Amino acid sequence: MEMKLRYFGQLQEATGKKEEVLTDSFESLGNLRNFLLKQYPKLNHVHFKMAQNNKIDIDSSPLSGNLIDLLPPFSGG
Amino acid sequence: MEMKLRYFGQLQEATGKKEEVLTDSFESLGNLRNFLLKQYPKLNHVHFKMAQNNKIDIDSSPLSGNLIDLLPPFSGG
Amino acid sequence: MIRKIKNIFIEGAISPKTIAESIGHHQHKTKIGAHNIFLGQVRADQINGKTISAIDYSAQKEIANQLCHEIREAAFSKHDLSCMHIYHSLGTVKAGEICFFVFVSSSHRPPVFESLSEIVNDIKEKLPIFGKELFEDKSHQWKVNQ
Amino acid sequence: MIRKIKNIFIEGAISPKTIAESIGHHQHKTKIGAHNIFLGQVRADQINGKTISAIDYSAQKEIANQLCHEIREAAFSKHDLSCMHIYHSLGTVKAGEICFFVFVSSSHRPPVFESLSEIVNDIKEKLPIFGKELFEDKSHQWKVNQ
Repeated sequence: MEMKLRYFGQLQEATGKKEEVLTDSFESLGNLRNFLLKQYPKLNHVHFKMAQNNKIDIDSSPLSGNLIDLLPPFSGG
Repeated sequence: MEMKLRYFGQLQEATGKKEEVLTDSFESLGNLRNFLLKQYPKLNHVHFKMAQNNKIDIDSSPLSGNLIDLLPPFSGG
Repeated sequence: MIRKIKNIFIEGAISPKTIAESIGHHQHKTKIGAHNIFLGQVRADQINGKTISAIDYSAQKEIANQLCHEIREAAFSKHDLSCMHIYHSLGTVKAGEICFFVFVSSSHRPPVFESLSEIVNDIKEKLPIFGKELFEDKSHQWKVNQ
Repeated sequence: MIRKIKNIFIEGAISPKTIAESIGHHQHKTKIGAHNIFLGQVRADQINGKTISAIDYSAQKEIANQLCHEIREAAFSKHDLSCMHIYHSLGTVKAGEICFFVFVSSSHRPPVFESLSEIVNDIKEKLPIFGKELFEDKSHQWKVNQ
């Protein structure tokens, strides 16, 4: 399965990327998180939430989306 | 002593006057109030505060001002 | 800091343009992070089949401005505010138009939220301002604040 | 009533003129008696001797608009509001300019005072919006909400 990952805010600096397409498969969002933390060690310094298919989701959820967003702390307003 | 009385809002309708000058003297604001309630019976239908020399004052205060304002219920905003 | 007693009264309705200008004047005050604005608008209430078309406001201006000054000073003492602007209409304000404008600013949110309702409520309760509600048929009644 | 999901995002700063137009649009809504407006303004904070000159905002817009819709619907259910307008900037907003605009209206005061701070706080807390604080020397840091 292909999925597009998008990095928001300071996560673009931590990964050096705005987005990328992965073909690996992961059971859960948490598994994907662990993979990315190894791939991009700088991600360990920022808390981030994950969303799949435009919904913020918890790490224990099965990874079923093909659009995954990594969201650093919110600072609107 | 001369004093100017000013009637605000609906008190202008109750008295038929915007202002008038009295030369009688009264010991307290309360005494003046009682005089006016007799003079203008319609004033009995409206609660009003009194001010002397641009300060809202209580009925037991000695009447010392030469500008007396009669203020019906406030309804700003 | 001793502040002068300001005149809060404006003849007629307070226009959206006046409000915009007031907001715009704060662009050079770059320590401000939060503004909170209250606007009172004249309602076309229906009473016994008649509709209010306007309110004609009058006031004992000297007392109102003095008491408003005291409310303003108390709010500045109690809350960490950068600035405060208060205006109230005199004369005729039509239904749908704005008659009351209170504007507070601070570096952060909490002071503006905490102070604004207090100031608005105090002004409505304490200032000798009188609203004559005019019906479309030229009859009237005197406004009562709840 | 089912309301559509609205796009809250505006490119660049929110001008006082935009705010005035939004206020003016309520003149025909003559059941409204009270408006309450929150404005967020970019502060020129000083950090280690450097001054913030602007904030560059980005967002996950789909999620932000969906969550804002939920905040809006919850506020309409909980409070007796006539209308609600919410806008947030994207892109660069200079210090002193307005980046966030929340506007609630009701017949009477209590619902606007009770709802506005809840809505503002919810939006700041829940919406995936990201502020990049730009210093005058072109360096930057990422905004942190308290």
